Amino acid sequence: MDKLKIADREFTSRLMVGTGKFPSNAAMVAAMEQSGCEIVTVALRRVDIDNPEDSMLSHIDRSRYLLLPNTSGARDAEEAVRLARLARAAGCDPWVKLEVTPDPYYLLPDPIETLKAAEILVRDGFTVLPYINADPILAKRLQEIGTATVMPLGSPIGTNKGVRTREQIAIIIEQATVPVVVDAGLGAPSHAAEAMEMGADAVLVNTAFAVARDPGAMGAAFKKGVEAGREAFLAGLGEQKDKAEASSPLTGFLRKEES
Amino acid sequence: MDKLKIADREFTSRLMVGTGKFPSNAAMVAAMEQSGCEIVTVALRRVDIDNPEDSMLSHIDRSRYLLLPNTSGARDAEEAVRLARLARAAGCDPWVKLEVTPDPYYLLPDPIETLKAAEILVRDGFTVLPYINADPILAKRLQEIGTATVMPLGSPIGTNKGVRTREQIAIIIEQATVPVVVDAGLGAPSHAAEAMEMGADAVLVNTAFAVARDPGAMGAAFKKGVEAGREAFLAGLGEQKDKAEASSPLTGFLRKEES
Amino acid sequence: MDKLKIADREFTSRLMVGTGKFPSNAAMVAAMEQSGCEIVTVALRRVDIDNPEDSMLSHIDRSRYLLLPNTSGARDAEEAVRLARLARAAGCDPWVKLEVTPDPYYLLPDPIETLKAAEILVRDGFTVLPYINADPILAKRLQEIGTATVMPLGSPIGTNKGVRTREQIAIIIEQATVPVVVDAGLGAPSHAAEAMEMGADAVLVNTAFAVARDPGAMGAAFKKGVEAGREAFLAGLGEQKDKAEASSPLTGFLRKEES
Amino acid sequence: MDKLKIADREFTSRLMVGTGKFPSNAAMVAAMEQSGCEIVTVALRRVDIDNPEDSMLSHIDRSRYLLLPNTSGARDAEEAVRLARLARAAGCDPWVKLEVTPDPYYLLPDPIETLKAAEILVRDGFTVLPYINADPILAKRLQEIGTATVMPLGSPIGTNKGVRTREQIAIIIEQATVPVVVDAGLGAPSHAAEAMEMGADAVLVNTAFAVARDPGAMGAAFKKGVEAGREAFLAGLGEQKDKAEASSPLTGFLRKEES
Amino acid sequence: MNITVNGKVQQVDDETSIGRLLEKLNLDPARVAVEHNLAVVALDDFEETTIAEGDTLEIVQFVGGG
Amino acid sequence: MNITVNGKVQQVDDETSIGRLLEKLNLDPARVAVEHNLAVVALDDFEETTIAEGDTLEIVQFVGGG
Amino acid sequence: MNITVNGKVQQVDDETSIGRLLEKLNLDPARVAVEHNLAVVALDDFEETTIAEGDTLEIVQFVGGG
Amino acid sequence: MNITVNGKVQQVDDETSIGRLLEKLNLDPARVAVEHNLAVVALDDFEETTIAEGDTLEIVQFVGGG
Repeated sequence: MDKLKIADREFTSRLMVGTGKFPSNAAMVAAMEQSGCEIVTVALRRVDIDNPEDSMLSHIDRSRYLLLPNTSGARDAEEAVRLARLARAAGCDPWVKLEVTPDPYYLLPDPIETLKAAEILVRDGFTVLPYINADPILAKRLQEIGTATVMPLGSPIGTNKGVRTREQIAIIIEQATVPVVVDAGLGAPSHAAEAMEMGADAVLVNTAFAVARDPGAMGAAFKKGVEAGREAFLAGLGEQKDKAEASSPLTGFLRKEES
Repeated sequence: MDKLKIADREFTSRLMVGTGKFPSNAAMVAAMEQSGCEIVTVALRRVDIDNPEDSMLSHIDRSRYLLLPNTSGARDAEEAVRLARLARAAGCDPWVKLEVTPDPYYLLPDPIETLKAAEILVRDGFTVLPYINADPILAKRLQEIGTATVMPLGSPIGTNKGVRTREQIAIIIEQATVPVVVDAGLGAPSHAAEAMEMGADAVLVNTAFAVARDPGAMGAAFKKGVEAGREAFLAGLGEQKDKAEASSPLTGFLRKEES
Repeated sequence: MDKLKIADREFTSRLMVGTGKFPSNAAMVAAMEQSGCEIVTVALRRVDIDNPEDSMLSHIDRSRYLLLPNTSGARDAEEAVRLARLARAAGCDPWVKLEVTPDPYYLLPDPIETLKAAEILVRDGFTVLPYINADPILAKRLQEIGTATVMPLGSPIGTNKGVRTREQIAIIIEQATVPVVVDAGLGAPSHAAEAMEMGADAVLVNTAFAVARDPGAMGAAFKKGVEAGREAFLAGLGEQKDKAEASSPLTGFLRKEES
Repeated sequence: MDKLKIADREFTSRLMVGTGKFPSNAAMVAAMEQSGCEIVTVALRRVDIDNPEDSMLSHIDRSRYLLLPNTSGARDAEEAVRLARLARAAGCDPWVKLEVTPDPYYLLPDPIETLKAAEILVRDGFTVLPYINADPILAKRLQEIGTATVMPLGSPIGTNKGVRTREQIAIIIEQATVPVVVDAGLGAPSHAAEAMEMGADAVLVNTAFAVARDPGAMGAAFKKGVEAGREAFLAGLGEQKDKAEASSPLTGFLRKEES
Repeated sequence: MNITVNGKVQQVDDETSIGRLLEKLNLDPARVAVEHNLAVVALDDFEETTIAEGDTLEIVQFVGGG
Repeated sequence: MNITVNGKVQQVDDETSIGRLLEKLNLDPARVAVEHNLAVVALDDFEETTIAEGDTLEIVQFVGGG
Repeated sequence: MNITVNGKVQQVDDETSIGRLLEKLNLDPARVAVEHNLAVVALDDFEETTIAEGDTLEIVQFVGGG
Repeated sequence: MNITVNGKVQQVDDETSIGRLLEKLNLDPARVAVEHNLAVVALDDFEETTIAEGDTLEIVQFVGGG
């Protein structure tokens, strides 16, 4: 059966769900459930000592979902490493979605700091899933130092623009020895399907669910989109042609056959 | 429940399947079955008197699929009308996918002859589904004279290029009073999903199945792609943004909160 | 020398300028002059009897520019024909940019009425330049009945979206026996250059000039864009490749030559 | 007057020309001359001791063109630095187009090694123009350590695919404090114009000239394309609209005025 | 008598011509085109074209257009 | 007598009908449609539709099509 | 004594531990992670980890993130 | 003695300099750049830079490149 294998774990779902920006915990849970996901990302933030809120973890069934802490907020390798270790100390498996985004406007990842942090965390025994720009050389270097996946972005976080980095993602997939997870910018099931048809191993989606009128239904829609793309990839898509090809026989009707 | 209504009939599936160019009848049937389609298109051709082949109809369960004869091969309105009437005489319901394609290279439809034939066939009691270029004004005129749908092309037949007529299709959908079925050029589930996300009511696919390594599996993949796009349309997709939006809270980690 | 020939007249410039929506007559004249155009389009409207404005014609040097009246505002063939004849009576050469746009929202042309009006005007001795949707079959029929050009749209008027109808325009150019003038939607010199690189014979631009911060300078920019595209078309553009190709020799530096 | 300023030098032309892969030195010189360029890139290679060819430098008028040596062939920072120093020793100004491309298939740049080499070369007094993937964070770090420009790629070298990295290039331009030179993949004047319209400061082109049927004429075409894009950027382009906007007044002809 | 000009009813003297009408309306004949009961009238015929009770006239001019 | 079937001239006995012709051609009437001198013939009328010298017949069947 | 918790100076009793501090702050130890002078502290060590004058603590918890 | 030039071992006379080597190889000093045991040698130093047994030289020149 067609499984996604990351490090030593197998997954049936190829859709990972981010838990940020949902209007409510109920909406978040609905998206998670209907998406069929097995991996959900979470972030770490300072407790507000003066008025602590209750933890969103209480809403996530950890027997069902693998919690994948991210290092969002980290602006350099050192902060990212501290966040990853805190998450582990808080009882998570030693898995981390590595994000180093110095720029608060477009939240694009820093290739240098990401590689540096990845080297430390891999040595430290973490299963590292690094979020990167669609940079084939960086992806190669990361897999060479032992990251469990590479997670190139389709387009900047939250833009819903889909796979605007098609050329580069195609090269990353061609050269990959670890699963390629397209992250960020996938705003519609067609975007997720497109990534999977290109041969991506999985996708991560958050904003598209959080801003949907019906997050649960959107989760179900993406589940089908991801499966559609994966199945089409396996079933062998045809190539694009420049000339039209009749889908009905061209032998003339009511006139002599044509050569 | 979300049904597709064409003329007086309701359908659960929004994916129509063309039966041309399959490597074998078995492959054709596999694609039909796994796609979950309820409407399949067929063409009419002269019998080769000297060595007649057995009819492909014997492979299609007509209790399960509505046979939609097309008028492919017709180069003007008169030929199209004759073909439609022959199909009806051959025992089909009076439904017809109207195609008038004078040019054998790109098989693009003739707007003038298509409108002319549609007028005759509507008067003649046919349920007419006209295949057209992505021309919003033509689509409007066709629905005004009583066609049951409009079927604008995504890209030229058999090219697998997807929805290259996005701008025009969006206008057609906005102005439509009958179902809009995107036909031709949809080469991957992501293309079908994209059309449905735009608000199309259904799609018709043939070449993508016929040229797939595994036509049956490709049928299943498109089924999910079409449903994904439809469900996302109903669930309310977010808009594309130019600036990135964090999917994790932007309050700094290990530093003062940011405004 | 590379000339554009329409009907029996030769032109050096391949850029036609529309005169609508300019903030001032001075801005309009600046755009005309700096664009190097030889053909400018104008429209006809009812005189406001109660407070007639002076005619914009007084600002156009007719020894320098060929006035090409359009039939904008016409919603069917009959209105278009009346407008063309009025323009001729008003002292214009018998040339007309034929526009039939029943829909006031997207101003898209009606293929049926456009063909009908073209037949009448051609018989009536007009040099007819019909504005059409990017429909290769309609383009073919128009040139067959004797129009002097075809003018397919790049994208809906005033959207500045560029050549969104690439697939269809390419087919129109391939099949054309008369000059193909891409009209509408060209919002930047790169759009005009793209159309010319595809082999279009000319382009018509209006909105991009009228809304520019500096219409005159934008006229000059489009002049260069159109010439750049035309010259590149004649100089023989290379094809797109999927694999990269070194522009420096790949023989290794400081290491053995590579095969 | 609108000048391009790199480090302490001013240039009138915003088009740089690569000298690789030309069918002949005559073709190379024709492209250089007709493009109006002031900067040409060259590479360094081992002399073939057994049969040395005469140097291509003899064909380049160094009083007219600034020779910009690249470090092509370098697979890491150390090789790039050695090449830059050899070029300087060979009598070039201390300017270098920094390229570090470990992968010989797609020739994509290595962000880590490029930054490392840039730091060394800047300290060493070089004016450094680094060729990079379209990575806004890397571009920022390079300009912070003192490179004279950033040179993000439009699409992989030699593919002629144009600006396929639009989203990222736009962010790089927005954040840039040094000139942004779009390099690689620009296969047509419309591609160069598009980059300039986005606000790029210059472009570098090689393959498009070398593979053109007429390299000299293609040089002239790109000259106009680059100027067209730059002038349009300065003249203030209009925005893309989703609804059409009449370029002729919408007051009805031969019917009551419309609201 | 009453005629319709550009969609509006106008009072004009009997025995008038298109030429005289344009004059009365301060319109330069060289700058407009006229349709008289759906038939285009050539510039040279403005003078001798007389207008009758109930006639319909369209008077148009050039404006900017794309 | 001579008739034209699908564009080719055929020798057939006089006094024949569409039904008999199909039989002779080994074509299942339920699987084809027939145009007789440009007029479509209903399945039920195959038997009584007689063919005359010089008639033109089109016999078509369904094939795969998109 | 004074310590810094999440960037703010706090007054706490001498002789306190991370465990007792969390208690005082009404924070469920199972729901947070703690960094003590830049070193991560394991949940099991909360009790015996004593805090000294001038120590810096970071107390974080999970929130939604993509 | 033996030295390595551009990756190939070469027999040269003892007591030679880069300048003399280039001469022997018919290479115009103004058209090449030379790396001597990984150190770049300036054009002016070609003459006095003597080559010893086992030295490694890289001699490069400009070619077309993008």
